[in-house]
Amino acid sequence: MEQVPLSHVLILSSCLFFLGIYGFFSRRNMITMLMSIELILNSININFIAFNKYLYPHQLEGVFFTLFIITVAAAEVSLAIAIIINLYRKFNTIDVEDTNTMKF
Amino acid sequence: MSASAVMFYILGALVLTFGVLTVFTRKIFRAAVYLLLSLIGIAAIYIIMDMQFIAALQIVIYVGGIVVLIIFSIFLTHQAGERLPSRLPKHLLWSILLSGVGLLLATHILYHFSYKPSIEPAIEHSVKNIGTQLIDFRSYGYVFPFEVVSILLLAAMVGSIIIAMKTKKN
Amino acid sequence: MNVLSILILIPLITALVLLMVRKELHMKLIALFGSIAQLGYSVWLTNYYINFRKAGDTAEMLFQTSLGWFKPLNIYFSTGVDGISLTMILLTAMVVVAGILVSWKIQHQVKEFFFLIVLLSLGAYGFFISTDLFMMFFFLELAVIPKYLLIGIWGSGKKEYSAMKLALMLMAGSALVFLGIAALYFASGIYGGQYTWNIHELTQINFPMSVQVPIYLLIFTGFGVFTAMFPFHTWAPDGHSSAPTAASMFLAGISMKLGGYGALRVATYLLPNAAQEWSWIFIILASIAIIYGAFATMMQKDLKYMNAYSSVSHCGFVILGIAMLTKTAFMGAVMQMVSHGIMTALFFAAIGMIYDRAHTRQANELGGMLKQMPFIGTAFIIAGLTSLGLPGFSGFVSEMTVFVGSWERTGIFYRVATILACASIVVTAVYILRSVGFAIWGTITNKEYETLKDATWNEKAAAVLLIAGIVFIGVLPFWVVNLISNDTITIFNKFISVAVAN
Amino acid sequence: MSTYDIAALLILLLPILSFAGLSFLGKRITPCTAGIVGTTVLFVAAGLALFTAYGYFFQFGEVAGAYAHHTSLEINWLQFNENLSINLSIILDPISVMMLVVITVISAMVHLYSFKYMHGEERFATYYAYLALFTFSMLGLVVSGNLFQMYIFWELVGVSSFLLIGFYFTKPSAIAAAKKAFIVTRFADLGFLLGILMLSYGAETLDFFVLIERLTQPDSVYLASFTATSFMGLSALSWGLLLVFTGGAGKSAMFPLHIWLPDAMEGPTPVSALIHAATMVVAGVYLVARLFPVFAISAPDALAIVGYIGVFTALFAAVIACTQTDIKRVLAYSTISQIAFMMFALGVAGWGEEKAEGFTASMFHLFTHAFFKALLFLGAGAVIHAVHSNEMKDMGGLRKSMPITHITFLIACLAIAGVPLLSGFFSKEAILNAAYHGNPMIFYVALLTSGLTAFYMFRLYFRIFWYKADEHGHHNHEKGMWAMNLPLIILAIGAAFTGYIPFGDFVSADGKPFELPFHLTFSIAPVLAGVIGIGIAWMMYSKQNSNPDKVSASFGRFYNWAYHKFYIDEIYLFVTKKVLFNLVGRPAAWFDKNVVDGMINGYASITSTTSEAIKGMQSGRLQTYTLFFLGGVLVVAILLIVNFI
Repeated sequence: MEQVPLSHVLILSSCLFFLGIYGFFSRRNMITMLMSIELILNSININFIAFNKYLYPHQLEGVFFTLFIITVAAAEVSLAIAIIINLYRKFNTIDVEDTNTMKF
Repeated sequence: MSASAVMFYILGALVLTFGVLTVFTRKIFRAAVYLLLSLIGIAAIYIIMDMQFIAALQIVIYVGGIVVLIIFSIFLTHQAGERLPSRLPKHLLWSILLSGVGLLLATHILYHFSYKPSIEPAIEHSVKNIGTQLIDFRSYGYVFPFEVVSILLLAAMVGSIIIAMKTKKN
Repeated sequence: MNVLSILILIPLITALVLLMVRKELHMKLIALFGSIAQLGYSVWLTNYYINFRKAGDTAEMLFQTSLGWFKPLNIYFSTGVDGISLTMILLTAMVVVAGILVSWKIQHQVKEFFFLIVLLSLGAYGFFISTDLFMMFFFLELAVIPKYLLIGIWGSGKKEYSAMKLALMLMAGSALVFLGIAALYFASGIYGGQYTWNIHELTQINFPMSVQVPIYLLIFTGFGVFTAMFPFHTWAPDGHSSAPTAASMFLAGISMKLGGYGALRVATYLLPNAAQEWSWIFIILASIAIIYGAFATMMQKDLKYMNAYSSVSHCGFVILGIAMLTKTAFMGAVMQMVSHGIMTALFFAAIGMIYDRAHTRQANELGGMLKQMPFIGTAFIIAGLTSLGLPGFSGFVSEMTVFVGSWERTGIFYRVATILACASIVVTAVYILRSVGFAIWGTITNKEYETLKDATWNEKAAAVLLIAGIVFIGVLPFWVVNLISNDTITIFNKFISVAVAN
Repeated sequence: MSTYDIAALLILLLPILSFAGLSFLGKRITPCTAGIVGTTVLFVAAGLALFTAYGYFFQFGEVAGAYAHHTSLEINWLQFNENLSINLSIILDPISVMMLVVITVISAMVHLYSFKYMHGEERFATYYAYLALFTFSMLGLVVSGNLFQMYIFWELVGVSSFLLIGFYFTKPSAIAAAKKAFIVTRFADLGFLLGILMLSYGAETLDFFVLIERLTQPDSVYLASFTATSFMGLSALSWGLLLVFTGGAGKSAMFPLHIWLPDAMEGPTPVSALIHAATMVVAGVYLVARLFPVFAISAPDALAIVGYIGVFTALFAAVIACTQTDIKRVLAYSTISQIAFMMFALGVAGWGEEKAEGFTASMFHLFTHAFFKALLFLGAGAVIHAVHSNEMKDMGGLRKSMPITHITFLIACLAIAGVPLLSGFFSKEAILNAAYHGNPMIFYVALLTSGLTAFYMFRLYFRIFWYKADEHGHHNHEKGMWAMNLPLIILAIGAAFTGYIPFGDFVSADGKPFELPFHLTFSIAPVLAGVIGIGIAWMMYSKQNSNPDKVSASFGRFYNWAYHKFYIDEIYLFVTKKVLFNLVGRPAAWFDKNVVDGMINGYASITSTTSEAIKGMQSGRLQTYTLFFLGGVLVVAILLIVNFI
């Protein structure tokens, strides 16, 4: 593992990050957008772990941040899903294009 | 090149492949499954990096919790086999442009940045160490964020129940 | 306790008490008594002031105080009055009493209505007694916002449009004023060594020409918007026509005077060099406003529009007097402000009374009002005659003073402007007599009008108060002149010293 | 203050108090009381005026062989600057004292006459209040010692005239006439005001006597600087005086500002007698007379213009008077013509004993004219009261049923025609004499005009009292009309005998007594002209016949022009209605609504269009927002990198 340079790990994560970004923009379905967000969060987690491992091995901060991000992600997804279900009841769709009442 | 390095590259390729599939597939259920696989790949990378505890969390929470939740919500809101509608070309163009530019930018920086690792002796990322520091209330202890996050989880749970609850129509 | 603070305290207390009572009659009575108390206090204060002057107090302003308001920016609540501000205060007090009296029949949201009116008057009083530019601006703004609500809520016709137009234009005017005074504040730090908003300190500083000119143009134009100076006058016709009677009276009677007072006290007094060089712009604008406003008035059918345009024309005299920069013209401008304030308030009151009864303001639909409502008809005619400058009423003395003062400026340009201004007295006569002929004289055109009743006690009281003011100034002008002439000379002396310095 | 000063003050105070009382208490007291109060006050004032006149002319007025001006009262009313102030003052000098007498006496007569004439009028008290206001204003005008004070009362006179013409305010024609009178005179007053501004600026005073002194002394610096600048061949002083004269021409109905006077006859007849015949309309003459020394010494060119305008107006109005059929209009044009006589009498005068004869003649004619013209109007009023019409065709043969009116009217006609031994003869002789010596051309026109005067007056007389049998029966219209007849008789006495007053002893340009020249041989021509005029009128109108139509037909188009008053009214209407309203007023209103207001609304619509255009960005679409967000972040990041790395 030590032969893998840090930058490669980071590039992996940033590829994942921008995949998430692309997915977030290109999808109209809220659930798939949520999945894109999960990808983004995971890419961040990889970063934290990688930094912890490569640059600051004497600490555990990266681990903790990952831990908290995962926790928050769990909370976020549960709320997001609740909202999506509620929207589905109201609009009978979960397409973001159709749920645009918050404008002007 | 050691075996773990090879493993890393293989896993990285897998994670990316599944990520791409997640983002590009037109069937939502498949997208969820590809996401699942991608997340498992990430867990494997954690293991390679000697972060067994995180890998375990990844499996338990992401794979076992979040993705399952997503799949449930797909069941609740979709007919099976439904194809997702495609994007408007204008939007696609913008998203490709932005993420492409972002990626290039990030890659550029990452390549040209000189990283300075600390020289202090490493400590083991064992569950024991993690657990000790997590509930430690002295300096560098994480007991306070830990409690806050637990409250946050509780609040999220209650909140999502209330939001998702059927309201009585007048 | 400073004598001037009471001028602010009375309306403030009135407003607060108003908020506490629940019965409509009590609200009206409180507003009325508060305003009458204020009128009484203003009269007393004037007397007190005159006694001080007689005793030989030659300070530029009396009863000066200064309270720190926001010291990091050198903003002080500093007050002081001279004859000019006192006449303005008397005018305000008078118009407020009359305005409250004519609004006696107001139907809905009584509390809010009277609260806003009292708040508006508070702004006006504060403006006139402040000697700190920032506080002046503060009170100026305080007097603008209530108008928006008064027109928007209690108005008639296309009230939202008018309220918005009025508020936005006045806001734009005050934005210009603020730019100007803020620039003056920073310039005072550079050229005077001490950052200050205070008028008395600013007037000691010799600003270079390059600083004075832009500030002068900004401030004068900003206040000009308030005075309905051409071409920034269009808020006036629309605003007046949509406003409830009391608001119209305040708008034309008080609000326009805020502008005139500011243009004299701030723009002209503090920036004499620029005024000397650049006042010709405002002379041109004022001459246009006078003549063109008069001709535009001639074409109006709606009585309120008519009076609003005539206000544009009459306020042109104020601007003209200020811009002519002679001592007599300054005096004329101040007198014209007072005179026009009372006269136009009376005019709007009379028009409002007619409108309340006949439900129309179109001159050609009315007719025979004198026969049906002698009192209101007479009040209308008196207001009209004052407007066209009949001797014995206040309009004459003030206009003549402006004319004589303007004629003191030699040079063909000034002469032409003065002749144009004089010519407006003919056009004024035309439109006033037309409206009197159509609406007040003649036979009753509509059967419904035969049941109309004459003025009630409150309306009579309001009209009599205003007519008394008009006649008082018209018959005893030397009283006003004695009160203000020293102060106009103080302002004028700045120009002499400027001329000497050059 | 001496007794006379107090009397002079009282003359002014009484009417204004009467006005105040009647207008405030008018509704509480009966009309009868109001009338009695108003009339009594005026009679007292007339008595005081006579008393003052006696005092002035025989007790204290004469100083060193000349009548000097005497200041009874002076109040500093409005101080404009160091030099200019309006001092309200009461000045007694020959002409002002004379005017005091004329105004109060005529006004008292009219008050008394109105008591019957206006009987039963709903706004009786108001009428008397207005009359009192007018009397006060007119008195204030004549006693002014200050140009601006004169302007003040000038305006007050105008407005009380306006109120009285419009007294029948439900009648559209009365409203129109009142407006017209006010606006036309207002236009003239603009000239007056500008004239005042010019004169006061040049002489640095508003006081009449100081002003006259400063502008007539040959070595005066004021005069030198004033005459230094000139415009179109006239000096600044002449222009100033001509502007002042414009004001006078407006009030005195000189061509072309005469148009309001005939229409002003819409007012009650006694009002016409007081205001539009005897007093207010001579204010212009009085104004020129006030400034006469300045005119005569320093601006003879301006005075000559006054003379030409005067004589033209005299002829012009006389021609029109010959054709009118409304009796009040005939009298109105006659008034214009007679005032023009006074005006050109001033115009032909010069400075110095003999040359200033025109001044005395003019004042003399003013004095006598007041009596006989008021008498004519009141007589006409009595006729109108009896037949309820203004038109000649409804009259005729009234001499039996209205004997007193008939006799007094005849006396007045003879007086105005210049028949010897009556008052008009003396004053008109004096004017013609002055004209003959001053400007012969004016004299010949004036001679022709006086012939015309005799003709149209007797046309009127015969048409009313002879011509045909009385259609209204033979009962006496004058029964129980003492309130109307008494003033007629008093005025008839005045019209007959005021000519015998040795006027030159009292009134002259420089205050020194002087004998009006009188040559028997000179009188032949004017008297002959008058007799010819009367004779023609007798031939045409003493009996009902077709002569008048034949004569008018023979004049053809000229008659038509004169009948339509030479279309001056139409020209004015064209200028005001068509030109001013359509070409100035309407465009101004349009400009305001569309351009100025459009500018403001334009700003508003630019703002709202812009926000309309960019509000699409607030689309409610989550992805768009994040797209912008991320784009922004990237841009910032790139900027940072470019700049700092």
